[in-house]
Amino acid sequence: MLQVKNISAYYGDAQALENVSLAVSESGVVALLGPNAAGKSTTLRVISGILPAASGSVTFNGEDITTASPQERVELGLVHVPEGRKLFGTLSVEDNLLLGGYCGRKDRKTGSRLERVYERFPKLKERRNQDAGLLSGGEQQMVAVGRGLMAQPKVLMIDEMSLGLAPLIVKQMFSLVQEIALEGVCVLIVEQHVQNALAVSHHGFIIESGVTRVAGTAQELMESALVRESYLGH
Amino acid sequence: MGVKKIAKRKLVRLSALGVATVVALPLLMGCSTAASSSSSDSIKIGAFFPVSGSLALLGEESWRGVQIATDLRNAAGGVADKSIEMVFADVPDVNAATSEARRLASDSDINLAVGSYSSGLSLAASEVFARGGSTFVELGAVSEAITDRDYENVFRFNPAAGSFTKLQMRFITEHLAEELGKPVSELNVILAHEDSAYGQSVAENAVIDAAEAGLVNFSLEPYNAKSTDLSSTVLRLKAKAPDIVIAVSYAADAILLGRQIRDNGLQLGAFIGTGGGHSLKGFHDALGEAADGVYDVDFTQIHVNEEFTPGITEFTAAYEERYDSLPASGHALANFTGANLLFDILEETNGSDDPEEFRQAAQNFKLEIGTTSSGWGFSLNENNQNELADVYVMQWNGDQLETVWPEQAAIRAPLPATPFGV
Amino acid sequence: MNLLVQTLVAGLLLGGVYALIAVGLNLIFGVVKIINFAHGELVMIAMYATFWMWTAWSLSPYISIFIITPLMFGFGVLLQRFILQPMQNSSPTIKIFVTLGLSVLLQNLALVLFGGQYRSTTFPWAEQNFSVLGVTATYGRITAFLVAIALVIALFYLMKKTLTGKVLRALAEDRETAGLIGIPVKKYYLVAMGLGTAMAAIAGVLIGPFQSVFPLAGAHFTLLAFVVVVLGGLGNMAGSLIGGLFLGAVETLAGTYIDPALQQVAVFAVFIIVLLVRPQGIFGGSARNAEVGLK
Amino acid sequence: MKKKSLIWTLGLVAAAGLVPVFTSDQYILHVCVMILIYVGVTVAWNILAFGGILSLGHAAFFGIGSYTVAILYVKMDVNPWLGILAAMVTAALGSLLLAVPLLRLRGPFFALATLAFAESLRLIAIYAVPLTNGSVGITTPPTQGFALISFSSREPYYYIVLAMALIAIGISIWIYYSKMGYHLRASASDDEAVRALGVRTPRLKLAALVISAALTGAFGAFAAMYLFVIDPETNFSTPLYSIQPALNGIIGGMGTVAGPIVGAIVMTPLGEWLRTTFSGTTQGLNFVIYGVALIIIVRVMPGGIVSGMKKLYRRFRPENRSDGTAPDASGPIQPEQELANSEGGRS
Repeated sequence: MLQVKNISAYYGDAQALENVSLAVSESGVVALLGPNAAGKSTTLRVISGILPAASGSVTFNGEDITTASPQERVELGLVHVPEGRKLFGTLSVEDNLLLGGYCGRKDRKTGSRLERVYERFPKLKERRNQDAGLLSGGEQQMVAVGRGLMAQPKVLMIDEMSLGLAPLIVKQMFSLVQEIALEGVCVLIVEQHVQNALAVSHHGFIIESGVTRVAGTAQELMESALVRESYLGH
Repeated sequence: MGVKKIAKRKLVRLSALGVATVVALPLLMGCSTAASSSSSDSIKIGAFFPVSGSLALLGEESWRGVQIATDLRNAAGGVADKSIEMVFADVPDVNAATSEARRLASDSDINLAVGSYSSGLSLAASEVFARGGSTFVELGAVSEAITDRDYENVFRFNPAAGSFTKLQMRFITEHLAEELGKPVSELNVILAHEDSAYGQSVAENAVIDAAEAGLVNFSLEPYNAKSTDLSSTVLRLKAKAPDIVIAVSYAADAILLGRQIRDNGLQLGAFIGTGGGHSLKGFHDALGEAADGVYDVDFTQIHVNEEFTPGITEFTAAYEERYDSLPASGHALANFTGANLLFDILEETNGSDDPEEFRQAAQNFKLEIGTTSSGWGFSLNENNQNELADVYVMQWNGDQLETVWPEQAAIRAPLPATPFGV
Repeated sequence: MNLLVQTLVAGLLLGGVYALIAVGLNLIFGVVKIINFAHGELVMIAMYATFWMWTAWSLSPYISIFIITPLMFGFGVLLQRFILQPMQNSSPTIKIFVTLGLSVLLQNLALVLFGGQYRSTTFPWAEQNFSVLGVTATYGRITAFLVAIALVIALFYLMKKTLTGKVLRALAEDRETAGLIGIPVKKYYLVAMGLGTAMAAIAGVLIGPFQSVFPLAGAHFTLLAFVVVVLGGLGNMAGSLIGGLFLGAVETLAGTYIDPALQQVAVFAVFIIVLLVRPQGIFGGSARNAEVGLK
Repeated sequence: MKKKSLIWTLGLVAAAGLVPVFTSDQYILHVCVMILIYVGVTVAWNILAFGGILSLGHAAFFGIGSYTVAILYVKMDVNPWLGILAAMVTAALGSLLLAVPLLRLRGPFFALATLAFAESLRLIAIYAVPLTNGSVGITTPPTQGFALISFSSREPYYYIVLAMALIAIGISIWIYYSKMGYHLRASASDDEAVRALGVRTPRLKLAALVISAALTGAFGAFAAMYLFVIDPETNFSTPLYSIQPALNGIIGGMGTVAGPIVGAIVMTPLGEWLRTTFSGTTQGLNFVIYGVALIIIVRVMPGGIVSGMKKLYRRFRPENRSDGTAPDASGPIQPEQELANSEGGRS
């Protein structure tokens, strides 16, 4: 469904990605793993189009979208939930969600989509009129994911979902991700917490220093020597 | 640290290139200025006026007066069989004035220059000419400082700021006091002025002249020249309840002040403008009938006793033909008159613009009052200021600014009126 | 006492217009993140348009406003599309100098086209006086004030209640994320610039009947509008309204009770003090101020 | 190599020193003097730009400098050479009034504060008539002599301002390569990171402000002696001494050493040429062209002439690689971008 081939990218003069490749299928959870500053978030930025690829290609459903605008990608169903949630803090929870549904607003089903998000996160319905910036970290992450869901994603990329959240909430979020995946959405999660991530994933990729090192099923990764040594071994 | 060294080297090379440009530039510019031709059958005169920037409006008017005088004189055979060539320089600000003065002064054919409408520009441009030993003749700026610097080659043919305030005080003591039925010592007079060089230098003179005239109840009310709202000034005036307000304003603030006096219902016995904005047609256009009755002391305007101002009809016709409208203010006429005086003096030197000869001729040149197109006479005092140049009192009536005082220049008597319709 | 009331009334009437100009600037500054040094020139263009429509066709300012405003909206869109948008990713400094260039260009274009004359729209109705309890004001100023207040409130609701407004607020806060979730950022920049320009234009038309127009007529408003925006808080429309009224009052009060020559100094002093004491503005900004360089 | 570039520089400085030998045209020398005044002010302005700080208020320091020397000389009979030194002190003291805004405000907000500061000083100079003569201004007496910095010809002025400009450039280069300059430049791209390393950036910025103001004040003082007439509209002029130096800096290359020099050398004669060429035609046309040129120059070379040339240079190097990959690519020339742009969320 989504294929990333040999991309490289720069921030100014600094190279952030050297050679990253990955592919995800129709549904399921895929984990993108790697140490700090390995280029995981940068990879997502390239996939969602806010950072142009210096070389390589991104294809979605067989269509080359390497140079497409972020907006076009969202319309295709490629949705990015950024690191740090990036909510519009002075807008209400509901407004944040509504803006997430901006691309699909013309089919006039925004209302029912909003209801579905509220069903999934009843807490958000209670807080719909509050400024998003005033919510707790977990609630904010719910709004961020909900905002992503409002765009009817086919591939939902969530960056560092569990960062700074309490363990209990992290657990909830991971099971949430699995639920979403069961509804026919492919969820690509970027995580530093390798064990948790692999526990819910089908596939995984490991990036180091801007290069894809390992790719395989979650099972294969768990068993690979590299992962055992570098990420699980301690 | 190798990188740093390379960077440093490149940098040095770049700055070297910069310095090279400084060196090459004079050579390039030298080529362009060397091209100017010289000819013996014309007299080249520098002309500095601001025709862009914030002084553009009346700067342009002033320059028009000089141009008309030049063209008319050339059509009549020039000066001492030589044609006059005005070398124009736009001087929107003081830096430009200094710069352009240098440029023209470095042309060996230019030993004489005129200007400049604005006092600041005049001070700057005339310094350059005077310090270089050439002649500068001011035709429009009023600041006393221009001729107070003891430069023997800086002249002013038009009236200075003191003439404005002296006439205003005379008008108040000799005419308005009686009309308002109050002794001079009881008249409450306020001078509201904008705070540019023009307003401040007039205010300075006014304080002295008011004291001399016995106006004990005289005060100043300065405001910022670029204000877009004069509510405060008008409210302060209202609180002081003056009999007479004298205003020194540029264009926009003159209109604003008038409108806000009207809107606030400030009743005045008389309102006297001091040239600038109060002479402009736009002032009357903006205020309509409310402007009727407003007095204005300024350079000669076209509605004046024509017997007193020989040549004014010729000027007005030429202006109308050329610009398809009547002069916007008295500046064109003042500069026209000044330029003609200059040409007459050059006639005396037989067309020589040698500073020494010019000074001699100018100091010996005398004309009676009422013999020039502005009604001025000509006689220089020890500061090279034309003592016989004067201003007159005018009054708005309909859309005309009619000269009303003193009698020799007047076309009618001053009429009592309620300024700004209140 | 009467003097104080008169002064305050004059200040508030003036402040209404400042608010309107500032609200437009706030949109441009807050959403498009451009320090628009040509903002006053947009006011000036509308003042000229008002003058010419009145002089040439006897169109009252209160009719021509319906022609001038959409035209200026279009002008703002064109400016954004062809001059500012290509600069969107440049540093703020570069953008400042492009708008400064634009301001020089527009001022002098007006000088080339219309000369330095001071022109006044003399619309008799606007010059009539309205007087209550010894406090007077002209219909023109009162109208300008009321329309300004109404428009600022309307804009406030637009920003709060409509999808367009929400998108604009989201953009003001974080344009990268807005783009990321599929909002066509460039399109809304055009809208913001158009709206901002239209607000400046409406202000220009409204002050037409009592303010003379000349090429530098707008220059004065630019810095004032920035002061209002900073006072009221970036992205805060209600703040701009109150900031505008406050500044108008400060200006006239300082003029009446200190010295008219120091009016502007008082305004700038208030500006610098507010920047120091509450950099987020008296009423706080709704946008993340850090994005335009505020800590 | 180093020796070679040193010889080059010395050669060109010597050549600049010989300009009056090549031409005695007073106008050309005058333009050269004006160029060097602008080189000085722009270089001074640029010292703040090392730290990514944009000032639009250098007219304040210029004006303080001008008035200091003029008031001391004309009203108190203090020798103008001493006056120039005093001007540096007063300008530096004046700049301290901006210390708090400098440390609390960033990017455009500091720029606006400086603009308002300079405008306020202009209005106060108009208002304080007893001290400044108000709008009428102060005119220096025509008495000539080296001790009084007053000459009938341009040559001595030229040498004085050349020496001053070289000193300013020297100080600027010294700062750029000193530890202070290094930290300043680093703080331009990431102030917090630099502070995290234990560098006290507020102190550095303050030092940059004070040095910048003092140098600007010196050139303001020289300009006062050179132009004879000192008035608020000119010596506190926002377009002439706040905007123009910043513009020179931007066009040459903000925050680089050579940039402001190149900028001032290119822009001063350009303005001069436009005015002389178009004066007497349609009024205002020269500024229309200037405005258009400004927009085009800034758009075509957003990093300034110097970086444009560097890019060109880089293009012809074998190890080049494609550039401008990120939309928010921040070259070394626009260090303040990260802080001030909405895309700088990563810091």
